[in-house]
Amino acid sequence: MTIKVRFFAQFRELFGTDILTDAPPDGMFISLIAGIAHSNPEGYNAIFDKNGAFLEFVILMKNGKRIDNSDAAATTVADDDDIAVFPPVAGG
Amino acid sequence: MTIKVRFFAQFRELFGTDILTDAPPDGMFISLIAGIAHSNPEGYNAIFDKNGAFLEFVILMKNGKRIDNSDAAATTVADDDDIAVFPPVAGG
Amino acid sequence: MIAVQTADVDIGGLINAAKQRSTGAVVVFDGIVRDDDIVEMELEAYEDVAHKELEKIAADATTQFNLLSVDIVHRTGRLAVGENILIIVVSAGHREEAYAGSRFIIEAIKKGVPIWKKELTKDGGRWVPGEHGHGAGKRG
Amino acid sequence: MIAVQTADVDIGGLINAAKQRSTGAVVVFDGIVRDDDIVEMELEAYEDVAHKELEKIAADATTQFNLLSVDIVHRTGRLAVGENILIIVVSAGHREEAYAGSRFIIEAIKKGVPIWKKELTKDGGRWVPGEHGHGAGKRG
Repeated sequence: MTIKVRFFAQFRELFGTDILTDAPPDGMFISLIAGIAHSNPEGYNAIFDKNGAFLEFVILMKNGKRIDNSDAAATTVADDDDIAVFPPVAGG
Repeated sequence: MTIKVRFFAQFRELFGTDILTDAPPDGMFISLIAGIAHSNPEGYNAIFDKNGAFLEFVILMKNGKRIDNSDAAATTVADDDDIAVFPPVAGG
Repeated sequence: MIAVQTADVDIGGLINAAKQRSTGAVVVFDGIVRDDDIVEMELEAYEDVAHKELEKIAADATTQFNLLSVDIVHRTGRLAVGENILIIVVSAGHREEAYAGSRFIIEAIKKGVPIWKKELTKDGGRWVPGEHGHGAGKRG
Repeated sequence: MIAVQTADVDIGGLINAAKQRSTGAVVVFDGIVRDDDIVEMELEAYEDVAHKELEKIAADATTQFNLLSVDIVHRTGRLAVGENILIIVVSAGHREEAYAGSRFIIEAIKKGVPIWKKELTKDGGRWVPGEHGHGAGKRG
């Protein structure tokens, strides 16, 4: 349980945040998030498209660095990673 | 002595300001200013060109309203007029 | 001063602190909670990352526009109508740089700093959609 | 507040007073005496006309950029390095209007308001040339 997953804004309201979890069996970033999102169908559809890929506008970070959505399917996670998933930013 | 002539900035340093005077014999704006400016050759050349016309950048006002330099030769002055002559503005 | 914080800040104090002998212009942007039929606004930030992004934006603006100083204070938490959300104070030798730098910073913040706003209304709340949102915002 | 005056002004106070319920953005421009090897700066105004021109510029900007409020304070007299020369505070619903209105006002002041600046140096002084000057400025 050493991976921390943070959701923000609408996504936080759907899933909670600061979720401590283990790496999924396949070690993939997308599997980690899909595993959490499956608990909430409305939430799942806010993040994933019908093919199970991340929706274009969803922003993904690993250890404070942005992951391009096109790279997400090939991104792995490991112990102590700090993951964040959030909608388009709206500060200012 | 009911016409007031104000000079500002460099022109104030050359001629003084708040000069009370009478209308010139021909009643013309340009004659009024030339009459004052003749007292100071350096000052005269700061305001008038070789043909005795106002230099292009000199700004002229009568009673708080701008006189276009091309109209200056045809502009008259009368008792109680408030005249101002100044270089390009540089506030802000 | 670069900060993501709940507290407000003294803008006059920031302006005074921004002045150096070569400063000819200070431009301040103050973003304020506007009454769009709301009760309050709630701001949420991914704080570490937001702070780092603000530092980066300040550094980029400083280089690109020759700024002499940059302060950015972005507030979080619940803010009432009329309260300051975001204060940007930039100083430069000349006004062109100060205006351009200020504008660069606010646009960069809107695009890339992980902060979100929820408008709290009598009927609930709505998340302010992000600039690149395709329907992610405006949720009840 | 539109003023041509020797006294300084409390910028924080102007910002607070500018806020209305529909205000989403305040932009402040603060023009400051810069140390271009000068001792002080002396400002001179054709006061009545300058005040009227500032009023007109504020009204034009308000109409053109949908501003909610405009304050302009232009100082005169002797000012030391670091002192405020000109303070412009505009408020609007949105940032685009606030920035554009602020910029419009400063450019209009530079072009059309009868105020002059003399930089006082160790060796005397030099008048700052106006934007349309053809050699009228830079006199010793």
